[in-house]
Amino acid sequence: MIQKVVGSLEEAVAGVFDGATVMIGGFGEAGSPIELIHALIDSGAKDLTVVSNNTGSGEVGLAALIANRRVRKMICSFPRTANSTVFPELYKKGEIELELVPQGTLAERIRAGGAGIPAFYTPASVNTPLAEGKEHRVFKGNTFVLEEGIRADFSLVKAHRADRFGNLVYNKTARNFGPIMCMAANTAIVQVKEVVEAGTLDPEQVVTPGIFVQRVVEIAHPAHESELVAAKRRYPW
Amino acid sequence: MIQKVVGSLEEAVAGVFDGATVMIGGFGEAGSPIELIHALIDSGAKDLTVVSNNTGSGEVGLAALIANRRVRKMICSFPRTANSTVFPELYKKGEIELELVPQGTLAERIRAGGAGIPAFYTPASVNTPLAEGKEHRVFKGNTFVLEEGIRADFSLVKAHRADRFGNLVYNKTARNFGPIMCMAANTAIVQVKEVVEAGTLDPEQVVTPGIFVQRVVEIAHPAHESELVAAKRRYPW
Amino acid sequence: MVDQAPKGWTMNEVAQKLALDIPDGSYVNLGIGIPELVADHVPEGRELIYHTENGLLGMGPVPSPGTEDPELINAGKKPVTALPGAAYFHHADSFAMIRGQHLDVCVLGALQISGKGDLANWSTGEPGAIPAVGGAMDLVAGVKHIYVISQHTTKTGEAKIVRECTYPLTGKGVVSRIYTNLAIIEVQPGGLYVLEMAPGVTKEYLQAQTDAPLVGFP
Amino acid sequence: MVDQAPKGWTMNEVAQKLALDIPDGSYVNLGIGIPELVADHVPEGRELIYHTENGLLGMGPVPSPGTEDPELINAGKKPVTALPGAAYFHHADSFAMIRGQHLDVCVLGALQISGKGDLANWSTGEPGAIPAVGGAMDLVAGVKHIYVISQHTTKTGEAKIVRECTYPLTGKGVVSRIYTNLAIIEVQPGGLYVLEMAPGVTKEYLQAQTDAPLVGFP
Repeated sequence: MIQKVVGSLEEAVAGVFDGATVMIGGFGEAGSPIELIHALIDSGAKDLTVVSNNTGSGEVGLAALIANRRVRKMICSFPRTANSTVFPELYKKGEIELELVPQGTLAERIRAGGAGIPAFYTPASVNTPLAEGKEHRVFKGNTFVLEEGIRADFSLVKAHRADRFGNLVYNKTARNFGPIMCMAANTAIVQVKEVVEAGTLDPEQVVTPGIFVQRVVEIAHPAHESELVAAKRRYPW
Repeated sequence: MIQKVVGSLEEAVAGVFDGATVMIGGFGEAGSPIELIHALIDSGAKDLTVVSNNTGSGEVGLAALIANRRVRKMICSFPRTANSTVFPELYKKGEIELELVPQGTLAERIRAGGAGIPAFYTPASVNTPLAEGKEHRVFKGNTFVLEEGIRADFSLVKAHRADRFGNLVYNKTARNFGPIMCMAANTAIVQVKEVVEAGTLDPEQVVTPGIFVQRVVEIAHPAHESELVAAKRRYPW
Repeated sequence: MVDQAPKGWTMNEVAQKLALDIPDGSYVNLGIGIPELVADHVPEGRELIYHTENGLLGMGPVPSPGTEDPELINAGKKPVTALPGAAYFHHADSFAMIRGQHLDVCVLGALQISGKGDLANWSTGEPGAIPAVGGAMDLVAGVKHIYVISQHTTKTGEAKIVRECTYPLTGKGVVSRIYTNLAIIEVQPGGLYVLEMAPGVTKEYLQAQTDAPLVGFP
Repeated sequence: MVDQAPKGWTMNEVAQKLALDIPDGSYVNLGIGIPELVADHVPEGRELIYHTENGLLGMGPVPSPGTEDPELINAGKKPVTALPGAAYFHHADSFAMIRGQHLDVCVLGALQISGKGDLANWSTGEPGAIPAVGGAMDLVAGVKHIYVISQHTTKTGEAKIVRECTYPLTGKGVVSRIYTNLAIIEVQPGGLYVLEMAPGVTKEYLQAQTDAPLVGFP
């Protein structure tokens, strides 16, 4: 019987190796899989390349992963947000790499990785510093830049509900990068508020079909990043 | 007030011009917008380039559009199905053009057209006659072929329910090409079984957001293509 | 002439004028900050649909205190609401809307705008600064009409409308119109055409506040 | 040796052997026709998830008469059912699963298979024939393991397992295993290795029915 639900956060993040590429879902705190990130910190994995839209807030979640020196390189669109001090400080000291990618290009590169598309052309960033050194090409009179798909060894994603097959539904704008990051990872690891019986999720309403998901862990009451940041919490506690 | 629902099939297909590129949804009869196709025949538009997975059955729907000599060129993956005689006969006589595209490449080209991606690389068709004359390129040791996005002037699509904003949900495997064809058309025209009040469709469950849809027409009791074919019906009746 | 500087319109008034120029039924993306003011001024009888690139069409106003949901936010990561007829979607679909030219209008702020419609609004290019681009480059490359809303000059009085942008570009030749406290300016192939000037603003004063040449006036 | 030709396995028996080689929990796409037999032989205790490229994961058996839904069909356009835990999706997402190497096994029929695993299964290349490819080229390019199930020779006794395909290719070097009425053959870098032969089939007989050289036997 197919059973993708695992019993613990430790099992969920097992096997993340040093040097792995890890995608981490979320747009700000919405959709950020904070418990999975903390479990990844506990696992000790280091030298990671992390793909995520932002770089976290305060000293919890993604910011804590960075603060604990587990991240060699960030691939993201917006590393500078409110209450984001950990990444900027390390970056200014030259202690972490940054690959800055326009948000839509980042999303499409992730989707391409998941869809078996090695590269595609996009108009975004043409004539800007972010397109420098990249191949340019004209289609029907307009100039586009070549961008490559990204795949990850692991993705950490937060969704709303899952069944044992790994079918997922999300909550509101916490959906953001979750579905495409599940597609693009060899091992997509998902925390959900609730695991439901097979057949509970309407097949018309499944957002991420289970084929894109390898492990599910139930975290019924996930922490709110903003509350932890406001309380100046720091992980490990 | 935004009101994409129109009152008649005639209004729905108004403006389809001679020489237009028209995408037509459906995989076999599932999702085939038969009433919209018949209205397109009635409109008189000709010299069309039609993008659709198949070429229709019997002498109704897409097959009738072809039989009525409105189609100059078909772009499709499988023009030869059970009860499909109209296209093969014209093709053998050299009276209709065919661009044969692998099904996944067809879907991705349509999605790319809708997503503003002018071209992408895919592994499908490499080393086959369908890749001849196309640009090849190696990424990470594997060979891929360059394929261009397709856009349409109009798409004809069948969905299940819509609201006045054009938000859509579909029915089972009749979803197939509908969502991507709505994305890829300047004017996406959709027939639905039921128009519902704004707010009735759960925002989590909308499959095609209304931004991709320009016109909606309610056809509460659409014909079943297979029944029409079995009864040897021919359009125009 | 600078010593009797006209104040021009308030940014609220500018937002109101910009809102008047967005046709009924448009799909609109509003940048973070001043652009958000536009939503407060949609004329009676018009219905606009707001897109936020983090995955929502049909974004509604700020929720009443106590009803905020940390999983229902806008691109500025602030709580919002969803109106009847809204839809959620993932990031690749959201930017397919943008890149695929399905959005009608995007209103953005600016650091610099050139006379040819080049826009710089993401980085001052200072060494050591943390670069952050977000969705700005995708928006200017994909949305049909890019409107800039901004003070006419910087806080220290330097021109924002320049001959050539000195900051790194967000996009080249992308801006359609510029709405400032002093004037509404259209970017045309021949140059910058002034459509309207704020009360008390003269051609000479406006040009003095503008580095790029203004080639037409109302 | 041909005059005492062994019949070999029935295609049902071949399908049963193939089904045994698909691990528990696999995502599987079955081609139209003989490949569909595989679904009838999944060993007790294993759970496979069937994908049909027209937009369904979790495809179930043929519906009972009278319960067919013309909008719930498989890639062969025949009525099917959806099991608990199924999901519907659009064509681009469906082929993202295929191209993105998310499917474990695809079972296909063949016109010809070469000794290097080249597959021809969509066209005999006859002039005047209506070409039709469907999803076959995407499947062979994207699915992790391509298994062919087929009669060992054509109806007229010609070899299907050939040195070089003469029909237009579906894909080059894509086939992992060949399951026929006479043998189970693995395509390895060094050539075709026979894993198992049907009762009564000798090495000599099998090679005589096979144009490509068989380089290893059980």
